[in-house]
Amino acid sequence: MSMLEIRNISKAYGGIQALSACTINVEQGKITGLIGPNGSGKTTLFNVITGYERPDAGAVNFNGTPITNAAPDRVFAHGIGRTFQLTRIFPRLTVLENMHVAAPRNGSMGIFRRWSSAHERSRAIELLEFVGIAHLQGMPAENLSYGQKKLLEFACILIADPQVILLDEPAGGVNPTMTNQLADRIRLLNQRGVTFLVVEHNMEFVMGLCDTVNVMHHGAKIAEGTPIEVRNDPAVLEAYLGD
Amino acid sequence: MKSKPIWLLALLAAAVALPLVFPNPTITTIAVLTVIFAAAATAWNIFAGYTGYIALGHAAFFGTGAYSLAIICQHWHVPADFTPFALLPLCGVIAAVVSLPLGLVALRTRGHTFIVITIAMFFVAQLLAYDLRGVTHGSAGLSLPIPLWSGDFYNMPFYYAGLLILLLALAVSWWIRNSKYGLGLLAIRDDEDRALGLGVKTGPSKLLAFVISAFFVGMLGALWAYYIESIFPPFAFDALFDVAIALMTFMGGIGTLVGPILGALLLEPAQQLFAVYFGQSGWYLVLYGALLLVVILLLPEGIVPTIRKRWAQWTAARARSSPNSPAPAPPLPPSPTSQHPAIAARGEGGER
Amino acid sequence: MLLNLTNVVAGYGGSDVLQGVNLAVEDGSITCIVGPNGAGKSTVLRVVSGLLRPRTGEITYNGRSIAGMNPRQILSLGIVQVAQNHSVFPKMTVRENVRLGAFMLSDRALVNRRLEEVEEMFPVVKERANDKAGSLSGGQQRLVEFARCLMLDPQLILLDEPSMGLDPKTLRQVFERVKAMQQGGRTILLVEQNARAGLGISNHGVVMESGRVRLEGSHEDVLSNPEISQLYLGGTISAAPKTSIS
Amino acid sequence: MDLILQAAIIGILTGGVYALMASGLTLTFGVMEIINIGQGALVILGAYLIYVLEQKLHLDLFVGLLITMPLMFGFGLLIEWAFVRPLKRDRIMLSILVTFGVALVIEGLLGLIFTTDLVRLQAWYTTASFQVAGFYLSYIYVFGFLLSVVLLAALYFLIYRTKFGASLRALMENRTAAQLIGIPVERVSAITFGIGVALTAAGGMAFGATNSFNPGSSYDLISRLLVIIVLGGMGSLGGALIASVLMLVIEDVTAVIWSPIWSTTVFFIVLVIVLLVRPQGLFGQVAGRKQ
Amino acid sequence: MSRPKGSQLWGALCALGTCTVILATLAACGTSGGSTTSSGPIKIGFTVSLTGDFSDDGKAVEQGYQLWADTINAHGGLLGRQVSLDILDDASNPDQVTTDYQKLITVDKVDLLFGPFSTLLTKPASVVAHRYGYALPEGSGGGPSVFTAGLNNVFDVSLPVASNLVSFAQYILALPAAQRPQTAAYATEDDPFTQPQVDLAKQMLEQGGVKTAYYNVYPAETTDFAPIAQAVIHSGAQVTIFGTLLPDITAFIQAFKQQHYNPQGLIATAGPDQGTQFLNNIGGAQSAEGIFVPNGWYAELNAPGNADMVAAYVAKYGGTPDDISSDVAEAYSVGQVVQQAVTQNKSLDNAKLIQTLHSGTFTSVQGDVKFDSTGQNTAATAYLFQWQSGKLIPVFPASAATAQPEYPKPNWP
Repeated sequence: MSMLEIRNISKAYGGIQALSACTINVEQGKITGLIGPNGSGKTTLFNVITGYERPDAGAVNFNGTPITNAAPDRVFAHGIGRTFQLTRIFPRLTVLENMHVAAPRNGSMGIFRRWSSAHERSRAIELLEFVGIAHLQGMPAENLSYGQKKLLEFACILIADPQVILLDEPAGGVNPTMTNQLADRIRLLNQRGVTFLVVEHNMEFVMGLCDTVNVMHHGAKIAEGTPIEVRNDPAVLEAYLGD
Repeated sequence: MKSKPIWLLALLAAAVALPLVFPNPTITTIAVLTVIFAAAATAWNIFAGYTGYIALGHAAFFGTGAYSLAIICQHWHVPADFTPFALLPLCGVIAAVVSLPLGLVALRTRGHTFIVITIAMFFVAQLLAYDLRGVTHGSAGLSLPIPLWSGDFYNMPFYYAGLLILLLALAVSWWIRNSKYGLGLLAIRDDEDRALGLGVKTGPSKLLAFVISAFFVGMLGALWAYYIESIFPPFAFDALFDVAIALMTFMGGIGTLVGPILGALLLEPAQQLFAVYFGQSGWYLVLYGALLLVVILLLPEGIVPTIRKRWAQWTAARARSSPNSPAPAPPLPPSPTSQHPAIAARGEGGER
Repeated sequence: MLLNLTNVVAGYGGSDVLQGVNLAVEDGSITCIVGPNGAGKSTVLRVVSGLLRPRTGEITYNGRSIAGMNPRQILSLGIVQVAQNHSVFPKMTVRENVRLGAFMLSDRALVNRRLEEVEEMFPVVKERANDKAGSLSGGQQRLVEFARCLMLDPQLILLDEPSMGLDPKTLRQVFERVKAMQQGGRTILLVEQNARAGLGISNHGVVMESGRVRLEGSHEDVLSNPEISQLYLGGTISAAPKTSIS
Repeated sequence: MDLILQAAIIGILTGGVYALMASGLTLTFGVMEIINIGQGALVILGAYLIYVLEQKLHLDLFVGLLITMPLMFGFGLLIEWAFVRPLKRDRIMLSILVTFGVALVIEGLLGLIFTTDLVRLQAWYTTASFQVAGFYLSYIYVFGFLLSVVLLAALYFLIYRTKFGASLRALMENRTAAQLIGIPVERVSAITFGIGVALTAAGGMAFGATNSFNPGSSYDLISRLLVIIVLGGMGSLGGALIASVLMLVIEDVTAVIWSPIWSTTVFFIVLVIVLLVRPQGLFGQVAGRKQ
Repeated sequence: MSRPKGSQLWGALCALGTCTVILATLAACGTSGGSTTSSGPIKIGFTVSLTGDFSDDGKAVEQGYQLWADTINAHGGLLGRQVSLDILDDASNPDQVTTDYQKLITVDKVDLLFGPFSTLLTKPASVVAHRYGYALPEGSGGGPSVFTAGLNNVFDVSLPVASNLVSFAQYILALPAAQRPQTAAYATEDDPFTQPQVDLAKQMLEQGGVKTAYYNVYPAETTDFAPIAQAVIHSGAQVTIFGTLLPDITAFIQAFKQQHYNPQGLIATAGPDQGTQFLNNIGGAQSAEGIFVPNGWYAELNAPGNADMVAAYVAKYGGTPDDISSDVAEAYSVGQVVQQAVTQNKSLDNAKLIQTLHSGTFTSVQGDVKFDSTGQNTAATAYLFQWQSGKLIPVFPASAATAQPEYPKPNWP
């Protein structure tokens, strides 16, 4: 059974059909790629999965539980983490504080808890080291460079130990070396059992990383398969890769 | 830094001792009004400063607290002694209860809409104070019991009650700032949707902060009502109260712990004294307005952040000039002591 | 040399992002700046276009110093910058957007003539003339931005990450237009994260790191430099099949 | 029924005057993202300027506008240069505070010069009226409304049909991009602010001819103007017009069919309902931050 | 925002302490000023609203007090000492009133206090004065709520507010049946000064058989009076009774003129008594013809000192006797009453003053003054005035009338 099932999701804005009966499965323990031309509905799909948008029709199931229309905080609590195309961090909080925002909140609303217990703190620093920006922990996050912000955003999600991570253009606007670092980290996490769904235009990145690739066009899935299969699919070449 | 607790106690003692050292009732009158505003600004900052939602309707809770005490005193025939002080928390609770539905409605919106909805709610509250004559006596206002304390002693209980509320608000503010809950509020201020996506329960969090600030402001309204002894709708529900606490908070440094208090300590006495000394000549408003303009233009970030920044620059400069200072931080990433957060990140606006 | 930067130091607030940049752009070339994030690539463009005033150093354009001029003065000399992502005016029509490119010109006839030329080069401008620019796809918007910048008939065009967020097919179309603009006699200085693609269409490559130029040369030189390739171009992208981009 | 119709007509006419005062506010917000709390005080200043011209030079009120509008335009440029341009961060809140300071100074100075006596602008048309369809319409309301229509039409033409307007709209949509194509951002901002203040001069004339005023009269005005631009959608001129008319009609009709006490309350309730359904106001742009 | 630290709390207290010191020093500078002596001028303190909501009436009150002080100083002073006035701005704000009266009493150490303008400010002032045993005589803060707090130190020398329109009601009911109006319309601002008057008049007229065609209270901050005027016109009432201040009655009159609505009688609680300012606002004397206003005072009133005051006013501020607002007389009366009580006591002692004020009978430019236990003047008469040929003339009761009332009111010009 798929870990994350997206069934027949449709979503329209005004007259524009952003998603039409889109169905995608994300298998546990795999890295699934999602590619498609600009405006094919990839980001909208992410928004639907993570509760930022309500679909007009269709369902999203996670580990067999329906999470359609669940609010973003509920989705996150279920174990689905996500990054954004244009990186979103909390600019006026320090790097370390950013990490603590996402730390799990057990039960109470945390009003009676300090935000940095020793254990949480060491966990946060460990993750910052994992992505390589631990030396910046005390700095306001707005001072980070674009790439560093991407890494922070990534680390931020990891603190909650999500089962699935949705990455929206992780390599966009990042230099190739950093892209490779990121790919390494993703692979490492994947080996530890984290499932990924990745939207990306950088084909090298997608081809090198993903186990399966879904291709979207005009809000619907037009192809699915291994990277090699997809690359040679004439429909994909026509819609996406050109030639 | 061993001496810190001593300093802390000394300053607290200074605040406590103020009316004993300067017993003149004019000074203590200004002091009473100042602590009330300092506490109100601190409470407002718990909501507006931490969540970034600018609410300009807290006068509604101030008025609710004031009217609550007046009505309670009338119905229960409360004697004119220390009993009304014991009723302050109850008035705060009433204001908090009133704030709950208002917050639920208003907090569905953001930004300017939120600002204006809170203003509109304030006006509705004021209009109700006029219109619900059965309870509020409309424009005739309500009287509170008048304690028969001597003039010299009179301000003391009010000052200490206000100071106590201020310390309480400050403690709550400090506690929230250091709690996981408070971190969630700050995350809401920076990027609410992202915070939601990271598991922060944004709705309840905002509402709780709103209610907490309303609770304190309600208590202060009740204290103020007992102090002034008579309340009328335009004064208990005063639009300038909202502007005043926002101004104090911004001037001191919004979102900081001490900024609101600092702003209140400067503005409220300044306003009172300007009216006393320049009122007769007609220059009071001009001078007060000019003072505002100068402070905002010179210290746009507020006093506390500016001082903090200057201090950091000064220590950094000292560190640099000392001979065996560590090598400057590597060029990339930008060094942690660098002071350009606002301009660099906001980009375009700042540079040319 | 059309554009020369000599020891340019610039930054925001208290820190210097550019720490002495030396750079030359040859007339009629496409020059591509690559390098890690935070190296100061975009800042170079901002300094040239006048959005940011250099602290020290010299910038000459056609032999004339332009350091410290404001964006309007620089624009009037024929240097146009196309900003990073989404800089169309979304609620205005495509034609209004393009016409605004000639804001500095007051000669109506000239503006109309230019508009025709630009429409010829970018058919989308004519086809979608009366649509709101915000309704166009990402790639089309990028083309409208190009069209808009051509209204001033610039000599030097500064492009900040033209590939950002574009799918491979659109990316290729956009880069084709960049090439075409160069063939039309213009000089192009672009900043690219997608280093291979960017260098692929360039004559000249510049590698920046930590606010300084680390290396420059023909695009083959840069691409083939093993150290550079390892450090900034991702080296051999581990076991990934090479794609046909560029 | 007659009564309601009359109240509605008066509402529409006075709404036009409010639209004039609010349009400057909404325009300034749209272009510069600042809220000019001083607009109320500027309205009163505009009214006093006309008052001076009428008293000293016996100028007709509308002719006086030819002098006060350029004057107020210049004053707007000055305020923008001195107090608004230096604000770099937290512009929305700081602009509220700065313009509040400006309003206090204006009120204080007006008090020093004119004392706090109530005055009212006088001309033959401020008391005369004409009969139409069975009831009387006063000239000043009609003239005020026409003035408002003419000025708003001129503003519309300026914004949508001229090159300056195009640059202004470009600035509203994307500041950096506007700068990059050579639009003199600061100059356009300053001129916009100046236009906003100049419109205020016209609004002040219409206000002063229909109400008695003194330097302290600005307080009730500004809250109403703010509410109007939020209801209409911040930055939308058409919205400001519709919202002004809507507000005055609702209030006036409520006042005659129920009670003046509840008229404002009813309007605020309508406002809150509208904003809950459309947080961006009637004609505002969606300002969501979701991706 | 920096990381949260314990030191922030320290910083908070540090700031608190520093500013407390600054505040204390600032205020302490002020304390050096005053002292009570038994020689030198007698200091009398009060506040006026020079800014804010009540600023339009503040000036007249100040003029009245000033004229009284000038007069008494010219006549050798009070108890043989000159009188000096200590005037503060209360910014129309109760917090400021509280601070100001504290300062007057404890810093400036004034000998006597006078009241501010408006019921809303008189109340907090009376509480402060009471705390220190000061009497608070006043002439412009007579709303009923001032006298319900149980204080013994506040005295209103003017006509009790609610009785203002009584004379008008009596006049209307005394009209011959053929002339007496059948219907009346009432509109009043929601204000403790105006509304009680209108309500009492309405009660009296209804008892006398005049039907109420329209009654409404409107909020104090109303700026758009046209619809209310429309509703009044629509009611077709024969007399109209307004609980207004100057701006509102001006707006109503404008609307009536424009709509050619001519009620037989029109009275407003305040506004038409403002002399030239009123005429300027409604567009000249012709428009004022026939408008009634109740008052406790008029320029020609045969009362002790009135002629002197009127002469002094014209000499000092110019204009004609008709320009004098009744606020001036109300303030002047306060001075007169206090003068009589103090002279009788031969002492500035406030406790004695309070006692004397409660027991004695006094005279003023407004007529006789005698206080009941709450401090309201029971001896005052309400006069009914009417604008006739550009002058405000007493027309009722007959004993004071200098002309016959014009009824019905002539049509608008």
